[in-house]
Amino acid sequence: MLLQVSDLAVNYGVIHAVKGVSFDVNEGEIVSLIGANGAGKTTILKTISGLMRPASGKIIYEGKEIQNKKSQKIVADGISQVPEGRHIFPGLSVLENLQMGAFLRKDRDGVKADYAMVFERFPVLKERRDQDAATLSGGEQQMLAMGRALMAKPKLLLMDEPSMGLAPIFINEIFDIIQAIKKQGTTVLLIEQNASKALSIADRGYVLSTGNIILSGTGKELLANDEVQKAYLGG
Amino acid sequence: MKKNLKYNLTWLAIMVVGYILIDVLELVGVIDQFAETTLVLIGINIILATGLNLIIGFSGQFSLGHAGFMAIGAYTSALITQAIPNSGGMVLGLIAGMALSALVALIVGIPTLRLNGDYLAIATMGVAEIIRIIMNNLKITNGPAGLYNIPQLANWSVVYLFVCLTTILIVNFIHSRDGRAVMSVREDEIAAESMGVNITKWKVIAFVLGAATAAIGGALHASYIQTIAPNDFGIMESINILIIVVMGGIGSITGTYVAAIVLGLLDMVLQNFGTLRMVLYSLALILIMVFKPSGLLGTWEFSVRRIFTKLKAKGDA
Amino acid sequence: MHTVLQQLVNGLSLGSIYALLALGYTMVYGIIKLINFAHGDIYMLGAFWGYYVINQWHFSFWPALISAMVFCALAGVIIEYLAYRPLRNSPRIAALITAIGVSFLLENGMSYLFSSNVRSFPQVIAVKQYHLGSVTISNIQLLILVVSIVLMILLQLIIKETKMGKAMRAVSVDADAAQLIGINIDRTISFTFALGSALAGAAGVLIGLYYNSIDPLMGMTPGIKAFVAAVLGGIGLIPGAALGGFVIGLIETAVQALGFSAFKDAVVYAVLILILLVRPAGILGKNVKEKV
Amino acid sequence: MTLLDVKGLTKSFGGLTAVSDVSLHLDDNELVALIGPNGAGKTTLFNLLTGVIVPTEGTVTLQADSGLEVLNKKKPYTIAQAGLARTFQNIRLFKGLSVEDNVLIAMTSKNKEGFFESIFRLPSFYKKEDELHQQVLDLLKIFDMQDDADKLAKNLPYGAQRRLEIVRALATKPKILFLDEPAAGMNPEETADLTRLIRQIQEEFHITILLIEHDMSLVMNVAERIYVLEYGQLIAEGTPEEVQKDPKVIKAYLGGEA
Amino acid sequence: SSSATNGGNKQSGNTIKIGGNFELSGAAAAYGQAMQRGTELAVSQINKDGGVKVNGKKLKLQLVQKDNKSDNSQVASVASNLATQSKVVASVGPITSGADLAALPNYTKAKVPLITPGGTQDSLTVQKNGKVQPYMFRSCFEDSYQGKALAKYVYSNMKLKRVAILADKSTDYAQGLTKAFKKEFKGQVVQVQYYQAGDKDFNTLLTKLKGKKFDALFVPGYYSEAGLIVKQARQMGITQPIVGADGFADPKLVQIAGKKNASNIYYTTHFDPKATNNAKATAYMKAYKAKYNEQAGTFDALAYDATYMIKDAIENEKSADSTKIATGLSNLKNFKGVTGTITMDKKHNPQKPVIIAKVENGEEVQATSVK
Ligand SMILES: Nc1ncnc2c1ncn2[C@@H]1O[C@H](COP(=O)(O)OP(=O)(O)OP(=O)(O)O)[C@@H](O)[C@H]1O
Ligand SMILES: Nc1ncnc2c1ncn2[C@@H]1O[C@H](COP(=O)(O)OP(=O)(O)OP(=O)(O)O)[C@@H](O)[C@H]1O
Ligand SMILES: CC(C)C[C@H](N)C(=O)O
Ligand SMILES: [Mg+2]
Ligand SMILES: [Mg+2]
Repeated sequence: MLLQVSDLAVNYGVIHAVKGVSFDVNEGEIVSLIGANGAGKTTILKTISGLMRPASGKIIYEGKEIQNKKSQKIVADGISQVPEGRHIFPGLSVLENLQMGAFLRKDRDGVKADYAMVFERFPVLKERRDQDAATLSGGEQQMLAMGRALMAKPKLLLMDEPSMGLAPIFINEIFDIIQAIKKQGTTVLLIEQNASKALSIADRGYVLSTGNIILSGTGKELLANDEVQKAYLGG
Repeated sequence: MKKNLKYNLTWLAIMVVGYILIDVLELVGVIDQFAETTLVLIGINIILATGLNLIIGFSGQFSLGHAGFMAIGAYTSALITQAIPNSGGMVLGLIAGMALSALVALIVGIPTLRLNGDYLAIATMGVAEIIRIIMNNLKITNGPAGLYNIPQLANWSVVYLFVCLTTILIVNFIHSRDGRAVMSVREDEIAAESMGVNITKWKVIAFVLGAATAAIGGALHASYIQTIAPNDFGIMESINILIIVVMGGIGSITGTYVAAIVLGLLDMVLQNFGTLRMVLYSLALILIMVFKPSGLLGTWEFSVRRIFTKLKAKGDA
Repeated sequence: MHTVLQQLVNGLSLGSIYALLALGYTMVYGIIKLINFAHGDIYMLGAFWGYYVINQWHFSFWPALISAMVFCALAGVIIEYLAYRPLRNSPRIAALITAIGVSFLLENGMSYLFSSNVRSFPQVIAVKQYHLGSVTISNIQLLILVVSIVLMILLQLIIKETKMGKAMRAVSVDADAAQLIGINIDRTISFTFALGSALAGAAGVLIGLYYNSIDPLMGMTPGIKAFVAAVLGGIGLIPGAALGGFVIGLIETAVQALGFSAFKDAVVYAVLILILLVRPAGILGKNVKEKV
Repeated sequence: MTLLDVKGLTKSFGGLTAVSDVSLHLDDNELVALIGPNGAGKTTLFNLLTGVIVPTEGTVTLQADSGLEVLNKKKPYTIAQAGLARTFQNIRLFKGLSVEDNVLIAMTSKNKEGFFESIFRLPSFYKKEDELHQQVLDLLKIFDMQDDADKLAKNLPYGAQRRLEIVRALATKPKILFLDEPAAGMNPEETADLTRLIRQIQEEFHITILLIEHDMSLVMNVAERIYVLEYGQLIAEGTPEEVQKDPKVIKAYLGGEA
Repeated sequence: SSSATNGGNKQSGNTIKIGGNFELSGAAAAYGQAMQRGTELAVSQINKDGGVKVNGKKLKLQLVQKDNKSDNSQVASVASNLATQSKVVASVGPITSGADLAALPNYTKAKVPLITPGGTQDSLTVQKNGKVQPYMFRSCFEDSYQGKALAKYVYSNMKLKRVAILADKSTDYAQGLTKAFKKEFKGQVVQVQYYQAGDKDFNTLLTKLKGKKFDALFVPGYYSEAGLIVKQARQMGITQPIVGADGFADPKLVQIAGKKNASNIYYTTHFDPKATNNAKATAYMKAYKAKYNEQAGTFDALAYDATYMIKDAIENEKSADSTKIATGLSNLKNFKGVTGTITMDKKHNPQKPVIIAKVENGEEVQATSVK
């Protein structure tokens, strides 16, 4: 087991955003978390990355507790994130943003190879290489955020709604890319509003509702589930 | 309609009772000359800070030049009251001071208010310094020595009256179409403009209004202290007013009152600490900001309406 | 003609002092968008440190300079830790007020401990005047000029080329995202303060030596001038700070040389405002319009 | 009747032509969608039409009550006052203000409260305020938000914030409403609600709507006409059926299945 | 509605309370702190010597001091605090003219005399209608007095005809001196240049002056800038005499300028331990050095004298009531102070000899008393 979250609770002041959530992610899997707006998905990812401290519960990564570690330590251990709302670095060029992604890496050759990999995956970024990232279109920024996270060469990649705002043709591509990332050996924890797509590529999935996990199963099981169909797939 | 009348009457009552209270305390000797001085200085600071709060807290424009407009009000009214040393002169001086200050604010506001954040802060600071340097070099302002023997036409009741008037002016402005337009500029200029709000116009209006009230504060200061000099209106004076605004809570007029009173009392007490005075003051300042970064009251506002609603809710229950 | 040249030299050497101070100002601003009002007072601390170690411990120039840099770096880091770090997620204006509080504290604390008297800075380097044709320049003026230029280049290299420099830029634009790629924000900010304050410390010793007069309030006016210089050049930009400093030095000199010395500061501010109206983000600043 | 006529609109950023020679028209009470790949220039086009950025070339004319009105090169607030309202791709509410104030601000230019009237709190002030308050509540009710009137905008859930953006735009009493990805971040159920709502607005307020959206379930459901943009140029125009079949559109935007 | 209309503050109990309205923080703190030291020294010496004699009884002085932050609002507030809460019978300070003007209304209301050690502005002691301010006194020269004396000395004694002026534009002190000097000086003022208090770099102005022909440079201003001006002027090769007023009269002038540069300097001053046989001044300097471990300067000495002037007034009037002290101060005659033998004139300005000191290589080499 690569990541194990148990009884995690997180608060924003008096708001209990996550109330005792447990789930796990095995090495090499794509695990998908789905749930309505405000269910607490983003909060969970922030807590795993060390941007927030849990009120209670444990996060165990590679056998070690990380819930009290600093974020830079967690990144160094191999967890990287494509945050909601992209959070690319405005004022820095596309290339510089990618460089920043490799901030902690020391293997120069590896980094070079990875630029090539990212540019190949997202040709637009290559075209816009020297453009100020702030002026990219919404979709372009999303690609840059993914590229930057990949530059860290993570073992576990956390993705928060990567398909938001993307053109249909690209949504398919994004999910292809996620699968490709998995094939390369990176484990993915995926949050999506586009539940049908997410579940169709996920090995397993969890359904979150107002801070609690209410359902779990393999991607296929959940896709077929009536409740999920009704609430999240518009069926 | 009746409800509104009730709220307004309550406000009026609060003001009148406040006045009578101070008057009585003065008569029985609880408020002596020193306490009165303290009250007046607090009052003047309230006037200055509510005006600055309108500019910084409500329109979101970071102005560091309040002392400049205060200076214009102070000098204009001092010159006029020296020539006409009666209450008529005082009124004339106030009106002229406000008008001149508003005019200058209009002239500098239209070009500079396009600047953002700290760039605006430094530009307004520059404007205030230019005003101060001009006062320092003009004949009519008597150069660095400044003006003295200014007739003391402002006593505490005049200051009290103007505290009430400026507060009413600013609070009523804020809670109207104009005030909302001004606040939309603070929240998001692009969105405001896309909703049909002429942001330049509203920024300038808030700036001019704030400058006019600064002139009131300056005029009262000149009249009460009876002497003014260019150095009274330097960057530090602007900063002192800024401190009141931020410490009270940006965007809270009640907070401005509280901070002005707290700092006024602090000033009163710290006089006795000699050289340590400013050391203690700065420590207090740092501690308050570290522990209450959004100011003493945040954006909380005292509201008669809310109290009535609460009372009513209790009565109903 | 020779007075013009001499005035140019005067302007440049005055400008190099503003530039030296503006560098540290702009660095701190660049990373946490804080107008560090206390920067000028750190410079004062540096001057007093130099005064003390030269008089009491008989340090010579370089040890005094370097120890002042170290001392101020420490002071900067401690101040950041105690006074600014708790406000990191608060409105910027709250941090500004705290910075003003720190500035008051340093000024008045020093004045309380050591009185507000002006004192003369020990002359560890004998002043030498060089006469190049009709132009006179002193060894200390040259020293300041060279030090500011070297420091400016060094800083630019740090920011552009080193990892820490990159981290500084990342933190300055999006602290959350910086954390997500493994940047230690606290350390980066501490480093920035250390660097900025060390610069102020160096300036304190150099300027103390140059003018030979120090007092607890000495940081106030230059602090504000440095702020103006930083803004004029484009705040947050190292070359901007240097440029702004030199421009102000030259303007002041020109105004005085033309006989309007009473309006020296007024002209500086007027030029500042005019430049901002044409270039709202300073001379070198990029006016990035927000993408909607 | 053509309400808005756009001719040869072009915008370049340095070397990049984000919108290139776009001509289109919007008719009265029409619901049109604008689609295209990421970075095609859709948002830029909205920005050009609403004055947030100034076009390099081209004209925009509005059929106003007083005749034709040229809009390009005008300030955003004048354009808004002329009857063009919008929402933003990245939500831009007045976050620190209440929901009611958000809507009231949009009424500023139509609100005739005078300075002295409000400073002195004349009776007419209260009358106007009460009327406005009622109008706001009526608007909010349509979106089922009347209970949120006193909440701060930033405390609303994401979906509600998107709806508030639409309410706010409607409060300017527009002739044309531009919606930039209103369904982004919504789940399918919420998107379905939104679809109904958009139709309702179009009918109830009798306005023209131009909509950017990547969610085809929404677009194909509501749009009467669709423009397709790629690399800043219009590559197709037509009914949803026509566009869906257009090979160029499929290749550039829709992809295999859609 | 005031409690002090009955005729000022009466002395009561076994002590006499005098107020200190001091600039201990803020821009004028250096002067205010000097004033504080001089006053404290005087009070402690008076008390050590038994106190002030009133009606045969020796009463101790009690100094109630408050910081006014060098801020005029606070100056006024401190004045009313001292006058109405502490009920002091006289006040030393504030030290700057502007602050004196801000403090005066409250002292006048309470009928408490204020004596300033440094407020030199001419008009300080007169009301608008030309009458003297009943409660305002000073122990220092007024600006015109020194300006005139200096102008005469430069023209008649030094025989210099062409003077350049480099004046502090931001203080009324310097402006007053400039005005008086220009009015009195019979030679030619070739040029006037201005600086601001707080400036450190005078190279530009001096470069400009260097090109002009002049016999002496007059610098109306205080030692903190004047010291720098002397230094930079000498380094630049301006060798003409530099003259100034009592703003120069502080050991820090030489320290800042550097001994070697501080040559050919002339200034007006109040007291001069070296050249005259003023035993008082010498004793004062010793006592000051012993107490504070630094050299005395003008402002502490003036404050010291101000305190003793109050003592004198009380003893002459045989009463420590505030109104009596005011009378005593206005009648002061031949008061032997550290800063000279003082007689108060009708306008409450002290009449005392002006001394012109000359400095060479950082040492005072000569002092002449002029009228
Ligand atoms: N900074 C904050 N302060 C207070 N409450 C917050 C904050 N951020 C999130 N919340 C609240 O916490 C809850 C969970 O939010 P979170 O962002 O984790 O939801 P989510 O599942 O990611 O939703 P979405 O699908 O909209 O992204 C929500 O009720 C939200 O309002
Ligand atoms: N201010 C600007 N400076 C430079 N380039 C810009 C600027 N604004 C937009 N662009 C570029 O113009 C192109 C169009 O951007 P736009 O935001 O209009 O795309 P879009 O069609 O809305 O895409 P999306 O669907 O991803 O939101 C993009 O390539 C973007 O990088
Ligand atoms: C102490 C001095 C700076 C006071 C100055 N002489 C004045 O008149 O204000
Ligand atoms: Mg989320
Ligand atoms: Mg877009």
